[in-house]
Amino acid sequence: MSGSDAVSARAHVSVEPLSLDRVARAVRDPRAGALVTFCGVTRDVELLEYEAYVEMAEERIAAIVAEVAGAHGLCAAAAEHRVGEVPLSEPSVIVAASAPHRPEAFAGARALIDRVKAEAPIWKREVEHGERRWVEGVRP
Amino acid sequence: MSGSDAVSARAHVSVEPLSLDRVARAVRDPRAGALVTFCGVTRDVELLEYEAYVEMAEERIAAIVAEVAGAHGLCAAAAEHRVGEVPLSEPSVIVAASAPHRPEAFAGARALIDRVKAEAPIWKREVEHGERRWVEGVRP
Amino acid sequence: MEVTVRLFAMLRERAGAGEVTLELPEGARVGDAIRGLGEVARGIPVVMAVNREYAAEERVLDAGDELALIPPVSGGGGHP
Amino acid sequence: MEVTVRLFAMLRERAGAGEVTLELPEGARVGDAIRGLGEVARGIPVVMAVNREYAAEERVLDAGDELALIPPVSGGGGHP
Repeated sequence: MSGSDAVSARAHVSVEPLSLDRVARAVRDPRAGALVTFCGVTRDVELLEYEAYVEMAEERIAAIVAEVAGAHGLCAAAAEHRVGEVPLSEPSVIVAASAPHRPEAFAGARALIDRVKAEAPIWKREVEHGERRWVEGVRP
Repeated sequence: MSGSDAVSARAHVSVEPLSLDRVARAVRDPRAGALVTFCGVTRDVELLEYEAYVEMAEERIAAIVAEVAGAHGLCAAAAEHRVGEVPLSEPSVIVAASAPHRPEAFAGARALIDRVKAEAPIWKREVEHGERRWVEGVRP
Repeated sequence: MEVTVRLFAMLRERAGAGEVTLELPEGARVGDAIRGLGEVARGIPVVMAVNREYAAEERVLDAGDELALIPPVSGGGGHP
Repeated sequence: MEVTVRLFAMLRERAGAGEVTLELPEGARVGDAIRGLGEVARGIPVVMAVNREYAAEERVLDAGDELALIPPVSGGGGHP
């Protein structure tokens, strides 16, 4: 049905609140029968405070999105990360993968979030009762 | 943080268009750091037309949601299925699973959609150029 | 006893009705009802639901049961 | 040559600044820059980014490079 084999890939890092519907719309594709999203959400603490090397994070996430889309045969992929304060139960990261069928969409979304967490130059600290503590990370 | 160990479970079958944000809100939980959704979307044809044994489908999906939530240690789970006409690129089914961490959320969402597809008494036909054709299914 | 069986999808189309009525002996089982619907279900691997749950062929039927004949299911979006 | 290295998170806090300037000989490599920042990075397994890409310690630096010292990353939401 589609006139093109192009893969739509979108990556974004900003202080704006994230919208699941918006990220899902970014991976709409007439060839896609399956769409998987992952949200990473602040849990158990009042808020998480994110800092990023924004220019590099956007470039790295864009590269991850393009590589994962190609490797998993996705129709489209997208990832957005919020920075600044993210209160309890709000998402700090959303990824989305659309594909013809379930297995690729699930595997693609999992690869997207695993690689964004492992590679994007982003850091968080937990804030509770006014105390700030950097969360232990992984060497990229 | 949560005052209860209860698992929120929601199942719904209706002709209303589905909303990803609404299903995601249904699985919000202060213990959840990970939220995975799956949308099954009409692809490659003008529209799919769904018929359901609605009363049984809602009961079966509710049972699946509760069983999967327990088996995978989810904080909350939900599933909604649309019936009637579902045009190209619109979702006919959405499931959502929230959990403390990524692996359970991914495994839970995958189990939800696999079981809903295999067990819910719902049928679809493809409609293209005015022709209707029942889609081959699986014996529940 | 008389039981009513709901039909869906291609079974409903084939029967030209959303339900059919069957006359069965007391103590009849799910398998008896399915055989009684032989023409409607011909060539389709059906399962019977009793009171909104999938039931084994050995299950004994009751006059008040809610019965439905379930052809292969295909919910869930996308292509097969 | 003089290079400027951007700092983030606990490194930024420890240095009390978002960037530091280093004097390095011509032909210096990423590893030389990391060693030159020894106090700031002490005890933290850092990686250097050169022009917004993670770089090996052997990479030769250029005066115009955009440099950043990257401590372990923890993006992605939830708890560790």
